[in-house]
Amino acid sequence: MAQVEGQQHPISIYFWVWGLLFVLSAGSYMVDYLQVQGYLRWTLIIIFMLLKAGFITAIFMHMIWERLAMTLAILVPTGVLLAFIALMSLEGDYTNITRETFFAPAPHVAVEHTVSH
Amino acid sequence: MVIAIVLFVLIVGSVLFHFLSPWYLTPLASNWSNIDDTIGLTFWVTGFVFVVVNLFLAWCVIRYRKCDGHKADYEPENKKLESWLTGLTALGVIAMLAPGLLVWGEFVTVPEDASEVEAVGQQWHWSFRVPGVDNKLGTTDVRFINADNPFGMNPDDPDGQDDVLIAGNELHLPIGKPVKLLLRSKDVLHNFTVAQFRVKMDLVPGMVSYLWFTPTEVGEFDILCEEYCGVAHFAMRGRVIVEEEADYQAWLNSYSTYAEMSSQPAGNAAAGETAYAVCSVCHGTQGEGNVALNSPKLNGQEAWYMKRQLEYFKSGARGSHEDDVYGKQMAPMATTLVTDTAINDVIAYIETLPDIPAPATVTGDVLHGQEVFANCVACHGADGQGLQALNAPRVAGMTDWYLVRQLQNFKQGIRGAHRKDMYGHQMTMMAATLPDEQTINDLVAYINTLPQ
Amino acid sequence: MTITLLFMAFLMGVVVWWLVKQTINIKPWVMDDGVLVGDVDAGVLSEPKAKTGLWVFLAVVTSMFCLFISAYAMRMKLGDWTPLPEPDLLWVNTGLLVLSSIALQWARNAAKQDRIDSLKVGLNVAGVLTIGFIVGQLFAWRQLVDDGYFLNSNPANAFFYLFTALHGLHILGGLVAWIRAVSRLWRGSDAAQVRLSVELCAVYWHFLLIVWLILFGLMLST
Amino acid sequence: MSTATTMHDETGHVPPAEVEEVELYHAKTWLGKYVFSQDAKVIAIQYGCTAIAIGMVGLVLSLMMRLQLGFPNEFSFINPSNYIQAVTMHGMIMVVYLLTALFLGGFGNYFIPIMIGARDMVFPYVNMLSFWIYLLSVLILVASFFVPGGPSGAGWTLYPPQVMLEGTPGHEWGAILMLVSLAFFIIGFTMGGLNYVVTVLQARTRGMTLMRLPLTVWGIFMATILALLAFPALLVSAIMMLFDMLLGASFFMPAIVSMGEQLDHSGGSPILFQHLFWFFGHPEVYIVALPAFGMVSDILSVHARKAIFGYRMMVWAIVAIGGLSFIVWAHHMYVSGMNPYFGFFFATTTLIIAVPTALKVYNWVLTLWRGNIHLTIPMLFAIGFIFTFVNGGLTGLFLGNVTVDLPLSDTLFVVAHFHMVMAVSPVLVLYGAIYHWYPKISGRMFHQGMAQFHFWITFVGSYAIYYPMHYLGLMGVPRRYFSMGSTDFILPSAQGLNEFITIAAIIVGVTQLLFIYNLVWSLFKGEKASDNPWNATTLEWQTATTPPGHGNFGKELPLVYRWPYDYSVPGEDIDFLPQNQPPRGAG
Repeated sequence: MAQVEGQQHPISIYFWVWGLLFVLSAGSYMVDYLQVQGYLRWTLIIIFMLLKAGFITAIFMHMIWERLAMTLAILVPTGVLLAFIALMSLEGDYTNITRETFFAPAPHVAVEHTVSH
Repeated sequence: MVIAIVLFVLIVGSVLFHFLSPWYLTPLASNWSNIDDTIGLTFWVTGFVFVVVNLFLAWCVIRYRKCDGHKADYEPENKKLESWLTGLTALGVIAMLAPGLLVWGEFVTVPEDASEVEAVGQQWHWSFRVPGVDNKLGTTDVRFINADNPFGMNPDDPDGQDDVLIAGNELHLPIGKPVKLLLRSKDVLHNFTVAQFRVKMDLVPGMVSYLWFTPTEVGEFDILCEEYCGVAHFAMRGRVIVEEEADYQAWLNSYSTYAEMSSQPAGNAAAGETAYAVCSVCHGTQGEGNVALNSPKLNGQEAWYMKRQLEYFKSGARGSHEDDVYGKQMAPMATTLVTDTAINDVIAYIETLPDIPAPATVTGDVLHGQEVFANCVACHGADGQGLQALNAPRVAGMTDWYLVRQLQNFKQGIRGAHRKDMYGHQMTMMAATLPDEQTINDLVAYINTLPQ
Repeated sequence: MTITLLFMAFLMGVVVWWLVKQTINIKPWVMDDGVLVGDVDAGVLSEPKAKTGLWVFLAVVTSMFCLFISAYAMRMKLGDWTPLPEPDLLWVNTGLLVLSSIALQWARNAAKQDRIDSLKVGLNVAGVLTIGFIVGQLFAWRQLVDDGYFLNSNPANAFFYLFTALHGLHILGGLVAWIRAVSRLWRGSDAAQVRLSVELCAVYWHFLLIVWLILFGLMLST
Repeated sequence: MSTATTMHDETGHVPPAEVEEVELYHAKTWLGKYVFSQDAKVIAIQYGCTAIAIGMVGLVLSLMMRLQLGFPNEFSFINPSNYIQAVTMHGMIMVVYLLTALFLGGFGNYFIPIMIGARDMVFPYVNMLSFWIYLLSVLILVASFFVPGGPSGAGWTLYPPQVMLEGTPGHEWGAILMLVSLAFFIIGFTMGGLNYVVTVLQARTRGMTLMRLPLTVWGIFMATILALLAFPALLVSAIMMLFDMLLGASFFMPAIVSMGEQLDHSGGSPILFQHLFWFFGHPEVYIVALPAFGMVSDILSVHARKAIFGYRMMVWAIVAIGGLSFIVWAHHMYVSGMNPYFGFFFATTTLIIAVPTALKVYNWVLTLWRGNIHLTIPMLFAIGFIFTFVNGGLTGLFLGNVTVDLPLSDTLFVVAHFHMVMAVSPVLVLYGAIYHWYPKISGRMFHQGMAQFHFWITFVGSYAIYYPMHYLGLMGVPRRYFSMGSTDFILPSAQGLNEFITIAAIIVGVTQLLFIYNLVWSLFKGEKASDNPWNATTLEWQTATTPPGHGNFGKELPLVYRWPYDYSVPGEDIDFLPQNQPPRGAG
C-alpha cells in the first residue's frame, strides 16, 4: 500500500458518496413518512441502513484502501456478532412461542400508552 | 525421574479408582439408557487418550532426561505425524459427537403418546399439576397468582377447570408411560433433576421449558433443584414416586381439581367454637398457650399453617417420632377432628381470637441472634411474620420456648424427618445449620425483639 | 439455524484460508543463505500508532453495540413490545450529526492540504453541530418523558433511552479529543501538528454516525 | 518469507533499532518511578501484586466452602448465606480479578514489550491508567464485603432474576457494587488491551516478524483480542442489569412473584442474560488458557533444550481456538431452557475446538520427545500442567457433548472439570512461569527446596482434590449446595470422600503461603542470578542488565535474526542461539 501522501483519492468521490448518502437517507425517511408497514418496512429500512453504513466504512473510513488482513480482522468479528444477532432473534421467537402456548393471553392491549403525541 | 514415577502412579491410580471406587452413576430408572451408553463410550475414548498420552509423557521424561553428552534432536515439525494425529483426533471426536447428537435428537422430540404433567417451581418448593379428563392443561399467568390461587390458574380457561392441583413436593407417575414434564417457575431459575432419570432441565420464569422420560423402575426418587435459586437452594427437595397404574390413579383421585378447590366453602367459626372446647384445655380459651402444659400459643398464627399441622398430626407425618413426647400428645387430639370441614371450622374460630403477644422467656445474645436470623429472613420475612407463599409460618410474637423446642426437634430429626412431612424436611436442613443450643437461644432471643 | 451454520462455516473458511496463506509458506526456522535476515523489516504496520489504537478501540465499541442490538433483536420478540413514536426532532438531530461529520471530513482534507483557516472553521463548526446534536437528544428525551414514555413502561422505551445515552456518552468522549485538537490550534499549532488528531476525530465521528444511523434505523423499523 | 518481503516495500517508518533511549519518559521522582509509573514492567508488578493479593482472598473463601462441604454444619461461622456469598466471590475473584489480570495485566505488560524488542508499550500513560482503574475496581469489589447485606450471593454468573431478589444475599448493595466493579474492570482492561494489541502490531523490533514471535506473545496477543471483543458482552449485560435493578426496566426480568408479591417487571427474558453472559464467559476461559498455553510452550522448549514441536501448528491452533471460542458459548446452557435445537449447533462447534486443543497437547509432549529434559522447577510445573490439562480437557468432551452433559450439568463433575482445566492448569503454568522468569524480574534465584516442596504439594494435592470430585458429580451431587442433607441415591461413603477432598484442599491452600514466602525471601536472600540462567534464546534474556532497566535494552534495540526456538541446532557448539545472534559468517 503506497502510504500517506500517495493516498490522495479524487475529492469528487467523496461528493458522489455524500450525494448517495442523502438519497439513501431520504429513502429511509420516505419509508417512515409513507407509513410503510410490516416486513417491507423492515427490509427497506435495514437495506438503506446497511448501504449507508457500508459506504461510510468503505469510503470515509478508508476501508476499501486497507490491506486485506485489516479488512478481515474487522469483518470477521462483525460477522460472528451478526450471527449472534440472528441466533438471539431465533431465541426470542422460541421464548415467545412458549409464552403464547402456555400463558393466559394478556387481558387487554396496553392502553395506557396511547398518549397523544 | 521422580516426576515420571509419580505420573505413572497417578495414571494407574486414576484407572483403578475409576473401576474400583463405589462412586459412579446411580442405577438407571428411566428409558434413557442410551445416555448412559454415550457416557460409557466417552469414558472409553477419553480414557484411552488419557492413558496413552500420559504414559508417553512419563516415558519421555525417563528416556530423554538430561544426561551428559546428550543433545536434543532438532526437529521443528513433522507434517506427516501432525496430520496423522489431527486425523485420528478428529475421528475420535466424531465417534463421540455423532451418537451424542442422535440421542439429543431423541431428547428434543417428545413421543406422541407422552402425557403432560406440569412441575411448578418456586423458592424453595415444588408443586405439580396434572391435566384432568380432557388431557389438556389450562393456561396460567403470574398475574393470577395469589394465596387462593397459588398456581396462577387462568379462571376463564375451560381447559384448566379439571386440572388436578398438587400443592406438595411429591409427584406420582405411572410406570412405563412416557411423561412430558412441562417446567414453569414462579420466581427465579430452578432446575428439575432426578439423578436416576438422567435428564434435567431448568425452570425459567417467563417461559415454559420441558423434558421427557419414561420411568422404568417402581420406587421413590429424590427431586433436586440443580440451578442455584437463592439461599435455601440446597433445601429445595421433592420426590417422584413411580408406581403401578392403579396406585397412581388412586393417588390422583385423592387430589381435587381446580374447579373443586375454588368452590370449597370457607370454615364456619361458630361451628368451630364448639370443637375448640377440647383444645382450650391445653391451649387456653384465647389460644394463648400454656407453658406448664407444653402447649404453644395459637392465636395470631397463620391459618394455612395450623391447618397443615393438624393434617400432619392426623396422618402421623408429625407427632409419630418416638422422641417427640409432646407431639405424641397432640396426635390423638387431632384425630378428633374427623373431617376436613371440622378442621376448617376450628381454624376459622381460632382466627377470630385476639392476637395476644406471648411473654418472652428465652434470653440470649440478641446481636448474635440477629446475624443468624439473616438466614431465616428469606422465608419467614424480615419481621418474622411468615409468608404463605414460601410455606413459612409466623415466628415473631409466638411462644418462644416452643420455638426453641421445635428448632431442637428439627435439628435432631425428631420433627420433619417423616417422609410425608415435606415442608418440615426443609426446616431440618435449615435447623442443622444452627451449631448449638446457645445459638438457638440467641436466635429466639432476637425473634423476641421483633415487632409483634 | 442452517443459515447461521453455513454462515459460520463460511467465516471459519475465510479465517482458515487467511491463516494458511499467512503461515504455511513461512518456515521461521529456515535462514536464507547470504541474506542477513535481521535486516528484513518485521512487517510492522506503518500507520501511526494512535490510528491503529483507534481502530482497535472501534472494534471494541462495534462489538458492544452489536451485542446491544442482539439483545434488542431478542427482546423485541417477546410479545410486550410497543414501539414508541420517535419524535421528529430526532431527524433534525440526525441531520446535525451528518453535518458535523461532513464538517470534520472537510477539516481533515484542509489539514492534509495545509489550509489552516479552513481547518479551524471546519473543526469549530463540527464541534458546534455536535453539541447541538447532544442538546437535541436531551430535548428529545424531555419530549418523550413529557408524553409519558417512561423508561420502565416498555422495553422499546428502555432500549431507546439506553441506546441514546450510550451513543451520547461516546460522542461526549469524542468531544474531549476535539477539545484537545481545538485548544492546540488556538495555542498556535500549525496544520501539520494537529493533522493526526483531526484525522482521528474524523474517523471517530464517521464511526459514531454509522452507529447512530444503524441504531436509529433499527428503532424506526421496529 | 512472503509476508516479510511483501511488507517491506510498504513501510516508510523509522526502524525501531534507531529509536533513541532519550525518547522515553524517565520518571524523576520516587513516586513517578514506583507508584505512578509508566514503565510497563513496574505496572506489570503492580498488576501482579494486586491480583495475587485479591487472589489470596479468593483462596480463603474457597477453603471456607470446602470446610462446610467436608464437615457440614461443624463450623458456626459458616451459614447458608455467607457460604453462597463465598461461592460467588471466589468464582468472580479467581476468574476475572486474579487470572485475567495476572495473565494479561501482569505477564502481558512485562513480556510483550521485552519479548518483541520494544522499549515500552506504545501508550505508556494509558497503560498506567489501566492499572489504577483496575485497582479501583478491586477496591469496589472488596468494599462489597462491608456494605449492609454483604457481597452478592448470586453465584459468579450473577443470573437474574435471583441476583436482585430477596432470598439472595447481597441483593441490596453487593450485586450493584459487583456490577459497577466489573464495569470499571472492563474499562481498565480495554485501556491495557489496546496497548498490548497495538504494541504487538507496531512496536516489534527489526527482524521480529509475526512468525518469529515467541508463543508466549502469541498466546497473550490472541487472548487480548478475545478479551477486547468478549468483555463488551459482560459490560452490556452489566449495564442492562443495572437498568433493570435501578431504573425498573425489564430487559431480563419477566413477570414474577417474589416473596408472595407480584413485582413491577414484566416480559423480560433471563435467558437473554445467560446468552450475553456466556458470550463473554466462554471466551474468558480461553483468555485465561491461551497465555498459559503460550508460556508453557516456551518453558517446555527452554528446559527440554529443544525447539517447540510444530511451531506453525501451535500458532495456527492458538488463532483457531481463539476464533472458535466465540461460537461455542451456549454449551454452558444446554439445560438452561433455551431453544433446544441450539444444542446440535453448539455441541458440534464445541467438539471441533477439541481438535486444535488436542494438537497443542501432542506438540507439547512431542517437544519433550527426543529432548534433553532438564527437570528444573519450571519444567516440573510444565509437566504437571500437561498431565492436569489432559485430564481437564478430556472431561470437557463429556460436558461439551450435549447428551452427556444432561446428567452431569450442574453437578460437582462440572466443578471438578473447570477447576482442572481453568484453575489448576493455568495456575501450574503461572507458578512455572513465575519460577522461570523470577531470576530476570528480581535478579535473584528462588529457593529451590521450598519451590520443590511447593510443586509436589500443589500438583499432587490438586489432583487429589479434583479427580475424585468428578465421581461425586457422576453420582449426582449438585454444585452450590450448602449441605446435602439426606437423599436416597447418594452413598453415605461420599461424605468420607468429601472430607478427604477438604483435607487435601487445606493442605494445598496452606502450601501456597510457602510460595509467597519464597518469593519474598528470595527477593532479599536469594542467590544472585546471572543474565540468562536457563540459557534461553528469547530477547528478554538478552538484556544488558538484570533486572532490566527502564527502556529494556540499554542504548540500542536488539536486531532479530532467527526464530525463538533455536535450541540444540546441529553443528553448533552451544545448545542455544539467541534470537539476536547473527548467523555465522554474517556478523
